[in-house]
Amino acid sequence: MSDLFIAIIATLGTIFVLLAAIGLVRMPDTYLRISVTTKAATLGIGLILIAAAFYFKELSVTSRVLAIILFIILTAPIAAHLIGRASYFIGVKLWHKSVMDDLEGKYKKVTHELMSEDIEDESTAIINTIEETPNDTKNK
Amino acid sequence: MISRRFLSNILLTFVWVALTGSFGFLNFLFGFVLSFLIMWIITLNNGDEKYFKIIPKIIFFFLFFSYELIKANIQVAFDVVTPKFYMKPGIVKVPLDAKSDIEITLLANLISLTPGTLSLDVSNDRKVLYVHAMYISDKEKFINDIKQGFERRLLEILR
Amino acid sequence: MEFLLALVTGLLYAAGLYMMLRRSLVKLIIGLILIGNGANMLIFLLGRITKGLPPIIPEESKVFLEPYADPVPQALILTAIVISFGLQSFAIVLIKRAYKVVKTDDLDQMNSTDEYS
Amino acid sequence: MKTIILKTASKYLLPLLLLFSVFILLRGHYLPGGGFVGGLIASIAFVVYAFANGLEQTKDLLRIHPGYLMPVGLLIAFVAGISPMFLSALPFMTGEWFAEPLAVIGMVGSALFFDIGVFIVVVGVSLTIIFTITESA
Amino acid sequence: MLIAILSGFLFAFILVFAGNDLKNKYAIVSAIVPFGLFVYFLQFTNRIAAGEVIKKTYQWIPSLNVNLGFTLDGISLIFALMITGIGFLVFVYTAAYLKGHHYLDRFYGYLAIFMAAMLGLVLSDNILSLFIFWELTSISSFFLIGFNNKEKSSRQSAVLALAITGIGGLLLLAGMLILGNVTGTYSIAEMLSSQSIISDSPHYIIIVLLLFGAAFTKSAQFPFHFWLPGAMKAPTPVSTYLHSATMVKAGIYLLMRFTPILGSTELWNTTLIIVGAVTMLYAAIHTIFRTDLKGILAYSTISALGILVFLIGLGTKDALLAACAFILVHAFYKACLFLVTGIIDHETGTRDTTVLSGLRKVMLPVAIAGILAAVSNAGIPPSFGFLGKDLIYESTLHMGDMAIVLTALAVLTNILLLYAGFVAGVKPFTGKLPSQFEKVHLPSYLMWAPPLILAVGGIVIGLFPGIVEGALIKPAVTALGANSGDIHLKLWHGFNTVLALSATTIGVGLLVYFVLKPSEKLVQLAQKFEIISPQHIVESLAYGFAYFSSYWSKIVQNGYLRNYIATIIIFLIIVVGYTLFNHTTFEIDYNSFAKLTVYEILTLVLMIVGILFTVFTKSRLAAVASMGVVGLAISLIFVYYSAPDLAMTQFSIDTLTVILFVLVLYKLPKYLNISNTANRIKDGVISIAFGSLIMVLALEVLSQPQNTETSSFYAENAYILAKGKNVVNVILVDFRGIDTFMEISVLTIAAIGVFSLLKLRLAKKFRDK
Amino acid sequence: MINHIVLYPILVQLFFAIVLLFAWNSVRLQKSISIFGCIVSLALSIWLFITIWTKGTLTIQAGNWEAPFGITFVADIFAATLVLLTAISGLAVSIFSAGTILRARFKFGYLPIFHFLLLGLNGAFLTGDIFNLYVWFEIIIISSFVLITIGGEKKQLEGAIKYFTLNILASMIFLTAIAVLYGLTGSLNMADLALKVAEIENRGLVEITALLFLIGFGIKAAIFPLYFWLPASYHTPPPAVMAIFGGLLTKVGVYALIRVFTLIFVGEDFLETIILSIAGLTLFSGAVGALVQNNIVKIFSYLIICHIGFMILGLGLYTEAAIAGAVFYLIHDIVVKTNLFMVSGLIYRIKGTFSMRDLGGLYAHYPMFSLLMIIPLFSLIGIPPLSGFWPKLALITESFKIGNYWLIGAVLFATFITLFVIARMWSEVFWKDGPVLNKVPNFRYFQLLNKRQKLQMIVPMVFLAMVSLYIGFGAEHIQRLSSRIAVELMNNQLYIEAVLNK
Amino acid sequence: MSLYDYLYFILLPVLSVAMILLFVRFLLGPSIADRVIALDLLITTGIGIIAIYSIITDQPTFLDIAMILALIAFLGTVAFSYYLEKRNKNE
Ligand code: NA
Ligand code: NA
Repeated sequence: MSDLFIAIIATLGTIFVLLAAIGLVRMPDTYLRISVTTKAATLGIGLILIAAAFYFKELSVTSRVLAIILFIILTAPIAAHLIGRASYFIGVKLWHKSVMDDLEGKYKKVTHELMSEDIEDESTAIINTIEETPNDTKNK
Repeated sequence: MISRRFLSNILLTFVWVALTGSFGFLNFLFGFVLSFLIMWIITLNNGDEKYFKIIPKIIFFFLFFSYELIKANIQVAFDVVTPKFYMKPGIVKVPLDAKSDIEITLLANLISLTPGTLSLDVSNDRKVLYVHAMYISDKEKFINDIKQGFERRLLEILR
Repeated sequence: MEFLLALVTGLLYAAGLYMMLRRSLVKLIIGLILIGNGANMLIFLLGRITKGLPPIIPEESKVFLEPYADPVPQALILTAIVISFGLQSFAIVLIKRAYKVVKTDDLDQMNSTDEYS
Repeated sequence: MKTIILKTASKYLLPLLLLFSVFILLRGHYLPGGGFVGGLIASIAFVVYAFANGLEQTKDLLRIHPGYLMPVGLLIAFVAGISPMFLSALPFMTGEWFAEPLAVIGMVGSALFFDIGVFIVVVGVSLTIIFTITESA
Repeated sequence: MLIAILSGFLFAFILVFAGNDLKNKYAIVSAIVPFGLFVYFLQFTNRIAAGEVIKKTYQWIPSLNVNLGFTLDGISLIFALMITGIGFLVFVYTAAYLKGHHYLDRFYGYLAIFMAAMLGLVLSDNILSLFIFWELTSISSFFLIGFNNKEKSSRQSAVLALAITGIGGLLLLAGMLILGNVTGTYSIAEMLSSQSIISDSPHYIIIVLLLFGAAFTKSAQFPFHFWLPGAMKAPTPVSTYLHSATMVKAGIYLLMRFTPILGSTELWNTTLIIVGAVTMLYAAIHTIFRTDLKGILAYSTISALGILVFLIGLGTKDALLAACAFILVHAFYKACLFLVTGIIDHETGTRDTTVLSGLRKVMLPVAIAGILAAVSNAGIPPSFGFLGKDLIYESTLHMGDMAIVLTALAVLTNILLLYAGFVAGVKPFTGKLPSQFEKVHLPSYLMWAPPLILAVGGIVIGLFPGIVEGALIKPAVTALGANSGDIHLKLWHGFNTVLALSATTIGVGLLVYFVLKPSEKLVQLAQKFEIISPQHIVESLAYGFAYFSSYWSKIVQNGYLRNYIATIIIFLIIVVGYTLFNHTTFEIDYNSFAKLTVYEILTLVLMIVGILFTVFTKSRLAAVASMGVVGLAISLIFVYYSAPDLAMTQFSIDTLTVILFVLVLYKLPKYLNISNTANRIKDGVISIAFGSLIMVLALEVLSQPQNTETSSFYAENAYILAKGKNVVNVILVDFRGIDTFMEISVLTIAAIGVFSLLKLRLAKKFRDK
Repeated sequence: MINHIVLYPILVQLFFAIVLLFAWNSVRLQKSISIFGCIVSLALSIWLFITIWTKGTLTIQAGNWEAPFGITFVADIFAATLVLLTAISGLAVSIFSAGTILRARFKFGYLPIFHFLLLGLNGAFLTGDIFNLYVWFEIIIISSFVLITIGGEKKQLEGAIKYFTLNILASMIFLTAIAVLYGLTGSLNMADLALKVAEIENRGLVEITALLFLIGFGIKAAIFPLYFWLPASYHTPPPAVMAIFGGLLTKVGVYALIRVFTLIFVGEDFLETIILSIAGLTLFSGAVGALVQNNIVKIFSYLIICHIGFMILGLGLYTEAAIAGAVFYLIHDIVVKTNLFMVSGLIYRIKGTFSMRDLGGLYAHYPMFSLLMIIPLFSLIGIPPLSGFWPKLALITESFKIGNYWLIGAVLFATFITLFVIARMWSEVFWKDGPVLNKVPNFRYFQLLNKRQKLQMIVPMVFLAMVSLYIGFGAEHIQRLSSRIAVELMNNQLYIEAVLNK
Repeated sequence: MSLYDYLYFILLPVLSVAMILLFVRFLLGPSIADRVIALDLLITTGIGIIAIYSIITDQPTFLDIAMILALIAFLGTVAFSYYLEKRNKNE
């Protein structure tokens, strides 16, 4: 019974990880890849770790597992946020089927200050339009 | 100030006890001293004061969040495994009611953790959060969902 | 499995050397790192590999009850890795500084000290 | 980096990671870990903090230049190493042990102090290297 | 005796500190040293004449068989007296010649060292100590030749002389060591009894050739003679002392000394006769083509040295006798001529024979000395020279089939030498005194007395040969291993072939002197043949070698790091590969290996592709990130194979390295892809060979039995003795704690290095150029 | 517990290195501590040496773990001698540094690193564990990297990159060799290895391991064709650093070669041939390199290589006398090369250049210094009876005994070129008048130094000159020492017994 | 099929395949950001593999490695972002 439970959780976790992997390969632009994968993987790994905690049934293991999960949940979105905004700075374009880009022209070029409204002088702002060519892999 | 530090200290001590998995008095004491030292070293000067109130709310919120997480995950998973993409992605500007650092941070993180959405950045004046989302059929509805869902619940806990 | 590990070890050495033979400073350091990893793998492999039995004495006993992996190569590699880290970090800074001063990444242009004078 | 999110998070990560690093340090003798990895984690804590809040603030937090941790750690390790020579005329690096195990840590002896020395040196080294590079970058 | 020999060194040492006083006031005092030594050696004459051989041994380095073993026998005594006697005169002469010279103290120091070394050389019984003193004479000669070191030619001559005599010295060293090994002793006296061992040894030829190399270079034999004319750049006292009377005769001494041990073989005799003959004639002819007095004297000295070698080569008792006598004869007249030349140079400022004449009017004592020396040199009776020349002809005439040829050579040489002697000793003093020399005056008696003493001595000994016969010549001949019982030196032998030859020599010689005048034309004529001269050839060879050296060095040390790496690895591949394929058998037992599993293979695929991507990607950042992937894969392998600590550390370190890289990278330029395809293929081949070698080696080692004695000790005692359960950690902090201690020291040093490398900027003004 | 003293030379350097780190901010204090530390170290080394000389080999098991399980430190007479020489050179360079190194360099850890380097040297000489030797080598390498780059000037950096790369490559090969050795024997203790390697049946693999060690150590020892890093880098750091590099660094490689090939890999004919060929080519190539240089420190650099050939030759000949010769040469070379680079440092301070073309007039203006300098210069050539001469006797004799005239030729050739090069140097640097050089503004000419600084330059040179004179004139003592070392080395059983008590 | 077999023969290979997929994205890029994400996910997947492996070998010890991986992966991403931002600023 316990084994079955562990197997199920572990399987679920593995599926999410696999989904994240597939998502990372398939998604058409960087932001989507970040978006899709961060959580799927987090969830998947969390489940697998929980499976391990159930398997060992030891307080020290469980607490460690919780610590890891906590840490991942805490850091994964931050990591996604960091790399997402960094992508924007370096000019990674959005997928051509994207419907809007509210961020356009709101970063100051040099200081990377982010405004809540448009910057008047366009020459000082990072302009990062949606990709024109429908080529999925050539973002840059 | 002192009580705040003390609370942080106790909290850390519990983390220690959980980590080591031994609930003996000595371990607790050791954990306390250790946490105290760490607190002393880094002098956290903006720790929050309501740890004990927060903890149960966190747990409640955690359950809600888990539900959201799984639901959204399935939606995205479907899009990932099926050949055609159904999504309408884009970056949306979401005005913020959250004010303090911790509020904004938690909100942004929770949005990111939910599949399909990703907090890209907070404006320097902390008025807006820029979110990248996969399914923007209606921009206003999207913003509203966030504000009424995550933000409201979160602020309820934090304030 | 040992065969494949030997193959990978050889590959690390080969790749490392190849990188070192390029003319670029950055590649040179990458090459050194790769060879370093190769040497560590070699120690690991030649110390004989054991699967799934880390050399940690179980909580309840005082000696090993079942076979265990040889701890010595592990300790050696640990020391070697850390030492390499020290050297690598220094090397990385060295190339940074060298580039700043010599203004090129091309090693072929750094031979003033070999010139005859 | 000017991001509120990372800044806020780093303030909470710092004590957690430091705690974890000490945990890894102390249990090294029984389970994987030890001074080296522990020291690395501690320095990662500070480095993340530094990325988020800038070097100056991190240095203020540390109060002393991380470089000074190196001789301190080396000295602790050195004293741990020579203590058997003075205490019981045994060779350098011989383990000296307290008779009874301590709670949490287990048996306490010169090896532990040595490992603490390693821990401190590693923190000092990693921080010195990373801070120096970041500063001059 | 040790103190006697070393007194020169002591004196030199004192000069280092007390030199100033000496050079300012008491220069002449220094002559006490050689004079005292002269007297000291003089007192042994009776005992030596009585057939005694005086020995004295001082232990020095017994474990290397080096001792200061001194033997005073006939040959040594001749040389010792010459060294100290002429030394005394030269010291006196110098006091005036270099009066007030800024570096007079140094000069005396060098001279004293030289004298001591030379004494040590001729007195050593131990062949290694002989070599040591031999080298010291070369070194002191170097300093003396280069005494006027502001002149480029002086410096060049000094280096050249040192180079040539240095080569000789090294040959001597090798020869002596081989000789010592063959005979089992380093004592010359002991070798005398093992003559047959040596001549039967397969190493005889090499020993003799090495010895010849030493002797010929030192004694300026053709074709190694050319350093000696150059050495005339030295102040005249040096030319007199070293390059005529003593040092150059060290080679002669060596040949003489080893005549009883190595001599009397065809190789020995023939070689010496040929070399001696060529040298004496070649150098004698050269004197015609010189106008510089010292040049003429230099070549006539070379010629005289040739005669000595020639005589030793003849090897008969007569010849050895002639050699012993001629050494003395030559010492007297040549030293005198040099000193006279020195005076002329000193007073008139020139040594050009074409302008010098009539100086008798202003410096009569000097003229007397010069003319008397020329007379002795010419072999005109009743000079000592006459006696010497007689003995030479006597010995050549008794050479059987070859007598005529050898005698003819000797006569021809002597004719030319007579010419040279007259040009040097007579011409400057005869004829009309040119106006520019009218104000020239006689120098201090300290300068003219020494040559005069020598000149007069040459005549006196000619008249009374008994003075030297019993005391010096006979014991010397005895020491050379010949029977000296019936030797009797006398001036008049009656009318015989020898007398006729002497008369011919003198007659033709004088004729040549009056007919042939030294001139610039002749000098220029000689220069046309410069291209085939040994000096030119040696210099060309030296230049050639220098060119080769620079070519070789540029090939080896070409400045390209990649070539250095490639060379080292190719060397490794060759030697290790050769051994691997020739000395080991391949027996790889695949069954003993762990089973393959899917996830492990996939991890390895990750790793392999990661490595390849790192290598071939065009983006630096991608390469760096790819290293992170490789690091992850390695960590996973460590996890699979029971190394949790390793996995942790490997991964942390790899990521940290990647981070450091990343932090540094953006200051660096883009990747270069400059190497061409050919290079890439070449490097690829080397790399694959290297990798394959490591792989095969690894598999080969894996097939060997494993020894687990050590590791099981750790595992069994980690907890019981070292109180830890994580054995790896226990090894790190306890069993092998020092490794870890040094590991953190490495980290500390690296951190300081990083810190100083990035923070330390030397202010521009402090930069070294 | 007399055997504690085996570790004293290591511990004292470690201690002073740490103390110096604490004194980071005070240059003056650092200088005093360093010199004091070197004196203490010298005293302890003398004590160790005398003890070993009278009592024989001492060992100590670090951590009190019985050999071969812990790390053993072994002070046989060979190791004790080298430790003593390290202390001598170390003291000299420490004082010399105090007078010559720029204040800016002191402020960035020059002295602590210097003591770490000495620590590494002592450790390498004393350790009886092959992996521990690797660790000491790394200490040496990293400290030398830092010393070579400290100040970070262009030529320093260019040289450092080559130095760095090739030395790390050497370490990697060394590590590879250790991996193979461990795979074959499961042991790291050198005495234990000696026993276990002898039992291995597959001699081919033993030879390969030996070759890997040969190459790994050979790069560090700067033998042909592995020496490239040396001429590329040795002339780039400040003279005090050159002095310690030139005196001791390559010698560690030689030490390791001698140690490993007399203790662990004994009697492989194939290796002998290779080592002898390498020795001959090293002598040749180093000499030829020195011949074409015009910069005095570059000349010295090539002469280092050339003279390494003598030591390798002694090892290759592999007889007691030849090893004694190699050891004698090693002893001589450490003192003389250290001194030579200090000499070049002094010349540099006086004239502001290393180029022979621009130098000149030293003998006229600094006669006493010239006499002081001539001692190491002539010792280097091996003008008898100075120190470099004596070991060549054994080398030539032993080459003769195996009938290899090529080797004799190589020895003579190398000696001759050294003679020639030094004679030319003397002529150019000391005799020649030399061009009038423009004064470099702000350059700290010797004449401008204060008396203390001048003394700090001169005293160590006098000290080392005295030592090398002693080696030359007291050759009997050194020869007896070398012979004893050779006897111990050739009889590896002694070492094994001392370590393993069996 | 026991839990051991299931984990060993099914889940571990599947996770490994996931890693390979992630690595494909790593190789494809095209932007640095993509590689950084791929690397981050590779490490995360590595954590999963280690967790499964710790169950298979019954060695909870391995979970500690997972912890370290998580920590350091985060640091890596932070550093890469820092780099990208800095590089962009400097252009
Ligand atoms: Na370690
Ligand atoms: Na312990």
